[in-house]
Amino acid sequence: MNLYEYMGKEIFKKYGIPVPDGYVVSDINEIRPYQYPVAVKSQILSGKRGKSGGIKFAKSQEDLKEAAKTLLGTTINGLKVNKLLIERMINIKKELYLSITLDRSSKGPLLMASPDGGMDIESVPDSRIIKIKIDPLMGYSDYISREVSEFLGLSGSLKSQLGTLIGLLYNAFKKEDSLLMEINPLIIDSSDNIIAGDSKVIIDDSSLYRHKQYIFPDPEKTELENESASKSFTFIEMDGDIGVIANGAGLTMATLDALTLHKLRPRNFLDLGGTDSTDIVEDAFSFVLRADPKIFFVNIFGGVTKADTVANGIVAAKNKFNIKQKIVVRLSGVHEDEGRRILMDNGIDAYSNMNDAINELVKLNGGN
Amino acid sequence: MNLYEYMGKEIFKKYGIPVPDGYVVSDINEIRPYQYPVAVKSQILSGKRGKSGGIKFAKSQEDLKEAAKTLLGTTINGLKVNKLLIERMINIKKELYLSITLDRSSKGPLLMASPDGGMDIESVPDSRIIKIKIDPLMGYSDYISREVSEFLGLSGSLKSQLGTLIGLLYNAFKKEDSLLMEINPLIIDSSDNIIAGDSKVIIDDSSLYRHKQYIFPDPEKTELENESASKSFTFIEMDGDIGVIANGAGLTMATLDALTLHKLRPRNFLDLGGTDSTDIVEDAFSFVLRADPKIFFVNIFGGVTKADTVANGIVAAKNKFNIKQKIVVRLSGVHEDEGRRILMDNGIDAYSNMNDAINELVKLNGGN
Amino acid sequence: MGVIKMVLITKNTRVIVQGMTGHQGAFHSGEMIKFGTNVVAGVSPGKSGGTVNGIKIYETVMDTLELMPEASMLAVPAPFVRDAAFEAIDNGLKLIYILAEHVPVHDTMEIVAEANRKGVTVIGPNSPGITVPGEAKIGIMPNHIFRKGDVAIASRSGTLTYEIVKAVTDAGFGESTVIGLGGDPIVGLTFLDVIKMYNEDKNTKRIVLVGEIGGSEEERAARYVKENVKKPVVGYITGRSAPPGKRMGHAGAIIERGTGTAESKIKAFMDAGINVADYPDDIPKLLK
Amino acid sequence: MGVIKMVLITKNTRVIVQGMTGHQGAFHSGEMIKFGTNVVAGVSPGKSGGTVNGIKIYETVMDTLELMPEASMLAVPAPFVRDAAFEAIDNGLKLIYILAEHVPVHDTMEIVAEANRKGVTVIGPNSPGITVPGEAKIGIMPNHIFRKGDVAIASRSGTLTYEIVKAVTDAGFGESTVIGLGGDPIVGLTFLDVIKMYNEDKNTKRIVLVGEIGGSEEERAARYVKENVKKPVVGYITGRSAPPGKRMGHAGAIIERGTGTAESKIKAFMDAGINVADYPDDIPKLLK
Repeated sequence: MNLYEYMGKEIFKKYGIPVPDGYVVSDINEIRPYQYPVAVKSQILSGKRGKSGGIKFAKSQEDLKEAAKTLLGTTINGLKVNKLLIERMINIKKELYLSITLDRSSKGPLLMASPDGGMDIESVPDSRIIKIKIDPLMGYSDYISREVSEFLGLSGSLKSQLGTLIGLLYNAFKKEDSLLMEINPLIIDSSDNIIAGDSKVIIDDSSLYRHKQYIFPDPEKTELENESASKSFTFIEMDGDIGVIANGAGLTMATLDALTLHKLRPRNFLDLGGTDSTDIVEDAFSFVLRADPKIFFVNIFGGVTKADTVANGIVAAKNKFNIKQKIVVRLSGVHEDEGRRILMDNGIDAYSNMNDAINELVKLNGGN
Repeated sequence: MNLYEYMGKEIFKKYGIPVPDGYVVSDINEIRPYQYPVAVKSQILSGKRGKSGGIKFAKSQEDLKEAAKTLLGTTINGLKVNKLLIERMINIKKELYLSITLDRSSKGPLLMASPDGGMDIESVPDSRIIKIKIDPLMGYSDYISREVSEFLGLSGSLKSQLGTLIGLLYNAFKKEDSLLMEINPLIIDSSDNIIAGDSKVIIDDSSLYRHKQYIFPDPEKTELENESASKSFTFIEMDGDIGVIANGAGLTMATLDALTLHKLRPRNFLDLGGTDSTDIVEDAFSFVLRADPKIFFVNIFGGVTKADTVANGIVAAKNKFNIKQKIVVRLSGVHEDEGRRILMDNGIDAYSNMNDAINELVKLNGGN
Repeated sequence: MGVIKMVLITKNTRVIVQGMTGHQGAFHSGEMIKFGTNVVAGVSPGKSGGTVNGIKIYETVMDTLELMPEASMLAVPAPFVRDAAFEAIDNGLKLIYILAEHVPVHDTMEIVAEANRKGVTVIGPNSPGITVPGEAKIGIMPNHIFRKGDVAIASRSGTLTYEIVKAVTDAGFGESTVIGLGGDPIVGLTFLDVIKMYNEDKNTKRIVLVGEIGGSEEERAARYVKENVKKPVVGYITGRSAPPGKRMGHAGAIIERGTGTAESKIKAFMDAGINVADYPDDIPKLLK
Repeated sequence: MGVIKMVLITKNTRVIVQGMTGHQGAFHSGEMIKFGTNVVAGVSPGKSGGTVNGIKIYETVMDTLELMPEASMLAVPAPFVRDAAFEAIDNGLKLIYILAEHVPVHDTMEIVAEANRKGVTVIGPNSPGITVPGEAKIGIMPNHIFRKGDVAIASRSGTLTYEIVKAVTDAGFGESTVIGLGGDPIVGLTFLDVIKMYNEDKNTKRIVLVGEIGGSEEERAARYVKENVKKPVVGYITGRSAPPGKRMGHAGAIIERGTGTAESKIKAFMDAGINVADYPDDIPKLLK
């Protein structure tokens, strides 16, 4: 789960990391007397909102109302602006970069910092970025901050502020089951205070059962996708026209790859998962149907999910939802013969070979 | 630092471990209306206060006042009763034993539990005690409690209560820098609630800089010993008559051993530590002098603490405090010749060999 | 005839199943026993005493120690995986297979760190397990798709692995060892660990690597193959058509620096002389 | 002539001193250099840039890595020991000596657990260190009491160790290695570890063990001596006259079950054929 800047900053505050004074509005009437100037920041999950005009500045309440009117409800980088974060302006002396993220290769947290913070951190060369692996059992200890401060060239009060801040950030990263806590820019202001200028926080979806406060519709997902979150299958919308239902993330992905290599455009990714129930197959069909595909393609390798169960689910869904689209099915694995027989009895063709099924899809799609 | 039962129970409460309802009084006037019957428990650091009459029971406020009058101010097992813990009585169904302690050989926490809790746990055979080593980096995890519950024969609600309790106790053990958290008896009451019937908690003295709330005069120490806590040397009173000043815990202990083997009785243990200052030597003399020894014995092996520094300290102390007792000195190591010269110039004999010095002490003590 | 060394498990490996009384534990342990796995005990806290598939259920892993278990299958739900894994590690088991998906990544990190410290091999989480045809399997791969042979397969997928195993078997080959590494961002065994084992395994003559987008394990394994592996290797990468995934902020970009894409992985495979299949069904043809 | 293996350190061992600009760090690193120790760097956060005893001071251990340090002396106050030790371990140093007394035991437990996991040797805390005459010393033992020889000494004390070393030297012997294990309840190296090293050390012909009341490490070492050591061993135990110490509740009694006393240790030594001295000064006589 990607969190908005303001939510990330709420977490920072909770753990004691300094953030600018500010408040959030979702309506122009929520604007209240404040100390100006302020920054007016669109709360969207996009990396380049500054360049796209998503951040404005206001010197007075009138200015602010004007800016809020312009931003609220507009679409920036394809994302609707529903909330603004209004923050007191900071006199920036220097911008640093700081993050803790999950590092797949070292299998633990990775701390990264650079003296070249700000918008273009990705183009900063590796030699200007310090990377420190943190052992998950050993955890954070102060020497790590000293290594960072030295690399950044900080000393005195700045060094001790950064030390405290990194300790708090690691604590937050661990306690909140985070995959990423990124502060870019990490600001040194004109009074030599270190403040988190922005936040990019990702919480591990698998951990949400112990962080229920982060369970809400994911703004990066479509309505259908969010609705599917309560289901046992995984559903992602795409912009093609072949509705796909497969089992296993790898096989589903391989199915999309094969379609694409044949110049067919999938409408969605739907991985049934490892269940064996006709209901779930029906449910999957109802979801894909709402995405209105041109053709259905069901690609099943029967293991725990048995081929005949899927066949029964397809037949039930076809009848229940009165599906008019052509349904191409490929069944292999456990109970495949029985599954194909069930489908044939109900007027649905079934292939045992994936390539054959895809050739049929190519034909139905008008040939390539 | 050994904590009184009531202090240990305050820690238990803070971490969520159930303890009986109760309150502490140090004066009979602090007794207030309460639900009877109650147990009246003398707050002394002694293992056998029950057998020695330190625990009484009261059915009414009159009873309680009577018991408090009897107990407060008396001496039990050599310890003065300054406080009473008054606790609502519990209907005991079963008494268990549970502790987490530091295990020197595995170099980590050791959890121990027994179904045979109560007063005589030390005579319970090892086969009735489960011992589980906890890895300090891995920490506590629930399976440990399941192993304990199975050994104790607990199931259902008792098992889950114990699981929670052990998790909390480990948390307290770690967070409070404890060397021991012992609950004996751990009570199962008639409604199948698990409650800590007693507490025995030791906090690591070396950790007190981060647990300042536990810095107070140690009731197990004499007044002089507690006063010495602010000093850089280590001072322990004993019941003999040879005042000992040595450097290094091992050498000081070896000095006491040698005296004892010669049937001399040390008045104290005083380890100067690893400093090199005449002031500290003077200070040490002033402490030992207050314990009024018959003879002083100074046993120094000069390293960081140089022999001539000690010699100067001895001379200064002798003059400053007008010490009348005989001072026998043994000096060896760094600057020993200079040290002996300084002493000789001031009329104090000094030996280079420990055995020679002790023989002199034997002679002064009237021979054996 | 000397003792033949297999990859990680043999038919003699003494296996326990934590969570054996659950739906998955009961079903898959039954399949494992049919496959020849030496399942010696089940562990299900609060449900001990009875039997499942004729195997006795114990309260704790500690209670099974007299049976000298060597490996454990964790068939417990994701929230209980950390505790079950620590129980297995602390009680001295040397191979731990984690079935569950959706294990919190911080839990996995701690399990893997602890396992490395104690010399314990972890397969998974979110993995179909390991199968050594003719010997044993620990996991959930369907029994009937295997035939003993000389093709070793390592894959980050589940169902797709079965698909490929079946294709390999149907084409007249057989498998020496098949390991599903698991689909999570952090898993115990990775391609590099497994390619080394396969390279040294006397029973393996050919190797199949089934990778997917994300991370750089395929790239690392490819470097190893290039420098050390003489056996023929066939590769397949899923996710060529995937839209760019959720980015891990700037940090993700800084770490990956262009690795992690299907293109990067396919290129790394090709550079290492690995034959790359376009479709799963093409893999058997490339095995020669 | 081949390379002679020493116990833990040689004159070539590259040593850094964490906390070198402090009073103890500056004084003892100077003494170490005089003794022949190859001190390559000092580390003092916030005080880097200058030199102490002609050795450059760095900000972090990481900064010293180009000098390929192998061992670190921690001359930092007790509250900073955990962090300094983790810094040394995380940066790959393989021997860590901890001078400070009053290190919280929970910190020591974590340091020792982490060190074991990474194959790092820890001496201390609350230890005078290690001295190998003719080679190097890491620690605070006075230089002038040593002479190169064949007596190896292990002790839980500080000053008493110097006393005994001097007595051994004055009696015409010399020392191969002297290790102060440290006086805290939990320390890194223990008697058992050290007796094994001494038993295998070609330069050691005689061994002295200086124990004290508390714990059961002397008893464990005695069992090892009985079964494995042919070299003559002399023992000394302090604390015979000590009043019973603070008891660790019932738990302490259950763990110790009678070990830990001076009597128990002396008996264990005697059972193992170790010659036990009544006074420190008697030790040289018993060395024959």
